[in-house]
Amino acid sequence: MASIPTSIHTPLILGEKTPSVVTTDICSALERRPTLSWWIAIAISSSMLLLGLIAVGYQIMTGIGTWGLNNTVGWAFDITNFVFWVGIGHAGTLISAVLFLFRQKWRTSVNRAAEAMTIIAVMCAGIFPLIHMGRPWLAHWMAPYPNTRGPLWINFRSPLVWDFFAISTYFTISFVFWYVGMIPDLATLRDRLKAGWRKTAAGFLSLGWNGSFRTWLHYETVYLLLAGLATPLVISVHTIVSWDFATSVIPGWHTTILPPYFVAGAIFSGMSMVLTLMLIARKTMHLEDYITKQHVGAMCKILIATGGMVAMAYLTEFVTALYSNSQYEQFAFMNRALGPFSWAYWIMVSCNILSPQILWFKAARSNMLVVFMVTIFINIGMWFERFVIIVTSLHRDYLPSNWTSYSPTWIEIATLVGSFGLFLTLFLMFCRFIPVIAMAEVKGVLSHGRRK
Amino acid sequence: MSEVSSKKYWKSLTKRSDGSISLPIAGDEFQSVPETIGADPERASVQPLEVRRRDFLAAAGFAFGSVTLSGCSRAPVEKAIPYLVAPEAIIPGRATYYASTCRACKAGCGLLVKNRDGRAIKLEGNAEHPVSRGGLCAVGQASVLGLYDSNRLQHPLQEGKQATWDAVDGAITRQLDAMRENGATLRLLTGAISSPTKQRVIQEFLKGFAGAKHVTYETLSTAAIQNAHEKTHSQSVLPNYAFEKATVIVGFDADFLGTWISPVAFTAGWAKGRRADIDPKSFSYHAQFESRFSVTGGKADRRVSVTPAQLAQSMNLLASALAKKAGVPFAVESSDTASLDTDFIEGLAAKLWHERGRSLVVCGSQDIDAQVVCNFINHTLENYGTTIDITHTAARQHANDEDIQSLLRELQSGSVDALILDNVDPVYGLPNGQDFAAAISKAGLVVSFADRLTETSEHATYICPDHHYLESWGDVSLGHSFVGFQQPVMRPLFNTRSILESLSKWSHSSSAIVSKKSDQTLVRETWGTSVEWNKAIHDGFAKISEKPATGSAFRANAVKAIPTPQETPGGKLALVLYPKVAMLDGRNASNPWLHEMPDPITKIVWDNYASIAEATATRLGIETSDVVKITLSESSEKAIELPALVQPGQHEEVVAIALGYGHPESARFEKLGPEWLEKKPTLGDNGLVGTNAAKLLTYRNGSLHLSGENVAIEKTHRKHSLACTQDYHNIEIPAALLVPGMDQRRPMVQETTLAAYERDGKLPQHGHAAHHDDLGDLWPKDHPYEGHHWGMAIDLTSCTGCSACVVSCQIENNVPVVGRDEVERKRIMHWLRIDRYYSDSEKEDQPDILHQPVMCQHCDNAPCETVCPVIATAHGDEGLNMQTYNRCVGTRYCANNCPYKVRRFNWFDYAHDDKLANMALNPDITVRTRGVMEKCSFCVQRIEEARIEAKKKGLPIADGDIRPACQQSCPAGSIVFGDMNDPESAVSKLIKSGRHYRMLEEINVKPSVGYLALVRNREEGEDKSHHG
Amino acid sequence: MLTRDNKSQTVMVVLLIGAVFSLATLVARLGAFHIPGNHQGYAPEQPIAFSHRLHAGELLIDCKYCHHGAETSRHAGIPATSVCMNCHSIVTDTLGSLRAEDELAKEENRKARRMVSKELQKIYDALALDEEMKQKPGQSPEPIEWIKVHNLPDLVYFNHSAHVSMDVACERCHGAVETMERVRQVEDLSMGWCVNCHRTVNEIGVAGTPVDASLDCAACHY
Amino acid sequence: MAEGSRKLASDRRFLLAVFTSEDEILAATTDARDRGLTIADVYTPYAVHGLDKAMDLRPSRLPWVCFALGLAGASFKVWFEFWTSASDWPINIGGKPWNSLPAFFPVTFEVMVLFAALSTVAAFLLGRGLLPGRRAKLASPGVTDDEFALVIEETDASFCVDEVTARFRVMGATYIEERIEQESI
Repeated sequence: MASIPTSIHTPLILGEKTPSVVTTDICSALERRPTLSWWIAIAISSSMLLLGLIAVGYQIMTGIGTWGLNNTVGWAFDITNFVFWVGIGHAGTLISAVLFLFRQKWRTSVNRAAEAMTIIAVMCAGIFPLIHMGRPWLAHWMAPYPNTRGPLWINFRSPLVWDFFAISTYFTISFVFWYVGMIPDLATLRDRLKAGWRKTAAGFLSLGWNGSFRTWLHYETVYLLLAGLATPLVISVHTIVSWDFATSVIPGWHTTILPPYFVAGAIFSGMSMVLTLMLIARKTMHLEDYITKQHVGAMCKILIATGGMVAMAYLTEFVTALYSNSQYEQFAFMNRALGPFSWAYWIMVSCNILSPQILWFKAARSNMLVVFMVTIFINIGMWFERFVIIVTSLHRDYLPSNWTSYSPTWIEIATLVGSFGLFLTLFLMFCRFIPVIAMAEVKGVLSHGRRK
Repeated sequence: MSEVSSKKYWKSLTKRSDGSISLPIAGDEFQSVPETIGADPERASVQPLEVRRRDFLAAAGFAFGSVTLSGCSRAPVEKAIPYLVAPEAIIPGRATYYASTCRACKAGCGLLVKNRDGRAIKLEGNAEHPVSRGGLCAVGQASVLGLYDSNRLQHPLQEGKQATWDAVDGAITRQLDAMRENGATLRLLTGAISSPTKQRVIQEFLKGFAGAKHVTYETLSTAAIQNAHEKTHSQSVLPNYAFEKATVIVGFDADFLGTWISPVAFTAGWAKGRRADIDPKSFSYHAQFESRFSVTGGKADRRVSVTPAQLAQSMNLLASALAKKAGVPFAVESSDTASLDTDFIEGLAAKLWHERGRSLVVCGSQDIDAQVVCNFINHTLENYGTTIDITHTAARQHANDEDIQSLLRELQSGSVDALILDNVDPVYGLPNGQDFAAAISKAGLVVSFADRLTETSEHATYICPDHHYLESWGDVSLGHSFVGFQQPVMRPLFNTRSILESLSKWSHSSSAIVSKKSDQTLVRETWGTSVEWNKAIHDGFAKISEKPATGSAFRANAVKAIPTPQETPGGKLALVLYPKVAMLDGRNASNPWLHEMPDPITKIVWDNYASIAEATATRLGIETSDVVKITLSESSEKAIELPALVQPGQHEEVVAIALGYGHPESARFEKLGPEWLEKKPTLGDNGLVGTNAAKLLTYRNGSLHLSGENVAIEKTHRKHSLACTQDYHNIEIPAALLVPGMDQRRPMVQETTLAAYERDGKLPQHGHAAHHDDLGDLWPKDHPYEGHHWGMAIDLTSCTGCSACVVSCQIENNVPVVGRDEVERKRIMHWLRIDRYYSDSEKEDQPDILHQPVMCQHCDNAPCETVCPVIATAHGDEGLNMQTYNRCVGTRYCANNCPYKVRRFNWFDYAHDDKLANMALNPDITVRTRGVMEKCSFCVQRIEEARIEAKKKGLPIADGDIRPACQQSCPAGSIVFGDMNDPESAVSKLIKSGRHYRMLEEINVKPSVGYLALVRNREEGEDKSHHG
Repeated sequence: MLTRDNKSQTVMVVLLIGAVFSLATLVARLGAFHIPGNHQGYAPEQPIAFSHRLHAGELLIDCKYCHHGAETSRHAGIPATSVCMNCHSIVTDTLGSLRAEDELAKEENRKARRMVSKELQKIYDALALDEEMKQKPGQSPEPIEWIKVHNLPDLVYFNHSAHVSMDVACERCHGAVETMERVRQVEDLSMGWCVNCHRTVNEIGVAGTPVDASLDCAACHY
Repeated sequence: MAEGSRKLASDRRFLLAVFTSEDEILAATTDARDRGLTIADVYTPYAVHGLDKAMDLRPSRLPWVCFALGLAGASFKVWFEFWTSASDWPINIGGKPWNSLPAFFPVTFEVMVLFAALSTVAAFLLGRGLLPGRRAKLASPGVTDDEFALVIEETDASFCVDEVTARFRVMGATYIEERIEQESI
């Protein structure tokens, strides 16, 4: 049947696709032998991962002292990386859930990959609270379980406990959301593949899915409920992460603006990372028809919006400090902008506030290279944002006698590199073994076979 | 039983179950081993918090689910080894305290030695002691580690080889016999001796030798004072100074609160005379003229920074001003006084004159001329008999530098037949030490009593190692008609022998039949019935009746003005060598606790350095950590290289260098600190800690001078970073980071002037730091603290920053030493730190210094507790912020959230592999493992002990029963701990003082530690410090 | 010769028996399994087979006669060998065998031979005593290395005197030692066990006397 | 297909019609419903909107599961936090009150979401018999790719296979088959 444009908008998927073409397009990428570029990419990323593993192993064997921390600066790269990755992990759920609730159909092209990115990013994030502990082998003490110590429970007043629950819930829900969304596609894969381990695995994981519409009906409800639950969850998780700082007494941390600031920042950084990855995938996996310039443009607009919120937050902090009439508060922000770590502050400002401004121009939005560069800048800037919040607030707090500096050791740098290695390795694996685009959802937004 | 074993003060050695160190145990009837050895030393060596192997095996065994389980689920066996014969008065697990006398320096402070299970583990001040009055300095505190020093000689040495006492005695007495007969030249070289028994035994020993001479030598000699009194009062005495009686105190380069003569006693007296609101009220005026920034200068109401030349001129000026008032002659050569603040000195003279008989002028110079003028000033002010006592002084020999130089000449000429050396190290300490080393071997017989191989003792034919002072009997003349007694608090660890016993044994020819005398017998013989022996040993001191010493009246004709010292030519700097609070003359170079004690002024550890003024540094293009070459003008050989330090308050024309560094003993710290990839060594390029500055001492006018020479300073291109515990020195935040209208000064340390405080009775308002009596809480008060509520008050007025508390805390709480690199990374582990700030004073180049001891503030609304996920830190029912190490998972969130940053994280497993040094560990305290947070506990072990003892007796805990280690050791009594709920407790009374404030009150964390503001005796306008 | 089928069948049977045996052992040991750190039931063999049943149970010797530190110190203490000698310088064997020898000697009209039990001989050896109870020349006494039964981890501070002086009975923690031939750890000595006792006594007191047993962390951990 | 169908002792007869587009399946299903045929199920590669109305299906009751268990999770957690912090072993933490309700909310919220989400998914999977490793019975091999299959159950004797087949052919069915199945397939 001839395709008739379904709306005055340009179609979401280009190239006159039929459902079977979609299936073939997406699945064939998994069925082909990996390309050379994939092998090169995996070699690099797994080397980075290996470096990180060595660094973490050495640190756990020797002690946290192998990091550049000191008595005043108790957190630096570790928690910066944690917050950075958690932030990255926010876009996936946001794209999936929030855009789903808002019936933004363009999400279908990117949601699978974005969710995968979320899960992988949360895994990367989750490693840091674990390895930043002095005695990570006792991490299970964070969980309230019956014990022979009295029983001695845990401190539910501690933001770290909130964090523990938030991150584990977030990971669980994101994973379930991703998996539930993937069941129909796994069934497609199962029915398409020739006998082999992949077919067996797909068969096992597709839970006997047969496309029954009675199931579809409940499935849609579940998906909607999960989206509805995930949306406040996304907001709560980064809010709770921000409370790690906001509930403390340290000037520069103890700020009520942190929750919205962190949530906006998380969406900002997450979107930017999704774009980075999608642009790479688009190019390398030839998905130009599925990830169109319309998709990229929409995400750029989100970047401008959230970037604006972040800028607003930066400004508000200063105004609040000025207004507070607290010398500690005022100093904390003056020190951020003009103190020894001002370089980090200005990197943050220029990457996060200045660089996205170019996206106001349509020409820039449709130039994939420009967009890609902007997203890279934002990724860097958002890492520095967390570094600035954590390190500059800590290194000069109340008593001048405690003022110190901080510089990372190579072990911390290797750990950061290793977390990127883990992220990229898992993402490349995902690209190889799982349909990167939600076929069942894309089929639902095709103009094929639909009159109105 | 041998004669010693029946005495109660003997305790047995702990025999280590692992057998890794074998301590030679002298043939005693019983080898008693306390029951606790399974537990206590293990605490030191076993990482207590790790999953034990048995646990792992049990878990693994279960997981693999098989028969192996039965074999592996049991513990590695822990042994409990009882005594064979239980000694009376020793109960394993209970500490006993013995009174003794500290011999870590010449001062002779009173000690209470805590002994647990046969080993001394902690030294505390003896509150009843007439001289030290309860305090004990850092050096004294740390001297307990000397007992467990693996560098100690463990047996006598004959030509470098292990020998028996019989062999050594035989060989030495044979040779001495021959010398007695032929009247050989025998030289006995010791430090200045203040022990009457030692003096007596030496006299006894030397009696037999016609050509014998006793030579004394000290780097930090007080000879000039004694010689000056010889000149002016015909009495070679070291006076007793009564700082508490003085209303005006003037110090000329005398660091009497830090290193001079008897700092603990002087600090106690000085602090007693400066009470702004504690009864009895009195507040002395203290002016200090000095060439470097000393602890004493930091506490002065007016500190005058002068060159050594100006110091002499100032003294002359003061003396002539006073002479004018008194109408006595004092001729001063016309000298250039343009560079002096003559108005101030005139005013000072007026103040002194007004308070004559109640004032005190002290001088720390090694120059007799200066000391004579000092005596003249005090005489003119009628201070002799009131604040200065020369009638009942300590019988202390003075070390004349002349003697050691002539001994050197004798040695070089080969005319010395026998050289007997006490624990002195002239090769290290003399500027021409290498000549001494070369000449020693020319003596026929060289015997040393050194407890270790030093640069000097390694040349000895025989080394007869002396006991550590905690293992032996002794006495010390304290002055004021008191004598202090020293008793062994544990059995000697090694096959060593008291010097008293050795000398007494050699006092007679080998053929004479005399009974062997123990050191105890020798001390008893000295005192006979003049002291009540049992009481004296119990107390650690005794009052003796002695006739007041009489000299002639003041001999005015001995007085002449100090000759105008040489001017410092342009481009050169005046050199000032000084002893550091911890290291003194280098005697503590093997003590890691003292190396890691931040210098009270510079906060630098593990190094000495050349302190120069900021202007000088700018002029010469030198920055802190640049290695500079200091060359003594007269000879280019006399040069040393060491890092520079830009020191606020330093005189522009002065370079100050600490003695006591670069000691060969410090080479032992090569491996100190945690091993990891980026570790940097604790030692400098020379393989030692710091650089020995003894080369730059000058022998002039009959004595070794520490200051006054001119040196050239030259920048090299090397750098040596100095590990400092405090990066930012100012209490004011950098002006560049100031928001207009923002208070630049942070109100951590509050200070006021005496005038303002006397008028207002309270502190000036510092913007936000207004008194917040109760800010209130948003939530219900669920924690009323109905029983005790422990708190602490620290008086900043009397705190000198001497750091005795820091070391005391470290010893009491098993705080690890981490080494220079870790300190530089700002990871020092001290639970108690002393914050040091500079603030602008009336003169720009003479900043005030402020010291503030900061430990865990035990906040009632503790931010650290709220954030701990696993309840490793929580609040006790009595207001303690408790840290449970074994629950800690090490997130460091608590440390981040501590506004005072008093929490300390175990970044590594800090080495506890020196098994011998581990014997100094406190068995009541866990040795923390890697990855665990720790902090001040208010010495909860002492609180718990007091509680248990009180419960057993059915009595309440009385005020003063619990004294944390810091309070216990504080010479100034600045730290007071107690129950804030008890209105009668000392701490409650201090809290009511108008000077009381709590740090960062405005953030409402409700700290239990409070501070009493620093008061300086100044007029209001005199103090430029900000008041809001 | 087994055929191939037989072989695999045999292997299967052996494996099955093995599996069943393992499972049975596992189940049997499950009851004895403790979580790591719990040594309830530990009863090591001691160098001398000292019987608490005999001394504390039959002879009714007070615990604190030997473990005298319990009243004054944090450690109850293992008695010094000299404490044993208070009695065992005279009592050198079981009362029964001493009496029997006495009677026999009387019957045979001779001096009673010296009877020394094998276990007590170990004490005399440790003290290097000869038959006359005199120190053997040239031999030095060596302490007896007992095996600790109740081991608390080093991270916990326990004070015997604080408990004994509050009249907490020894049995409360150590069980009925007077019935034990060889001492066994009766309680699990876990933190929860300590804490729950502290909670209970705060409500009901010890032997009717109200007490104030702290639940602060720092009461035991520092 | 077994799910949702009545239990019959005898064999059941089904008519399967395969379509290739969303519009066709919607039309065919609506037509079948209008003509009173018993629609056993429809198999589609994606969730075709409007098909629930075409099939006359009731909305899912899973939101109630979600709500109830979310509420249960939250109540349990808030009680648990209160019990551990204020009742079972009250420990003074930073001077905070025993009942620090505001501080208990974040975890309560997380646990609520966790309970709600997991229980909804579990109820869905169990309710629809979706279990790991279960073999799928496909109406037509292409229903997970691009085929839309309508399955009509022949519930009474009056069912005329030929007529229905013809009708579906007209509506675009590419494949039609009658299947006789045992009690369950």
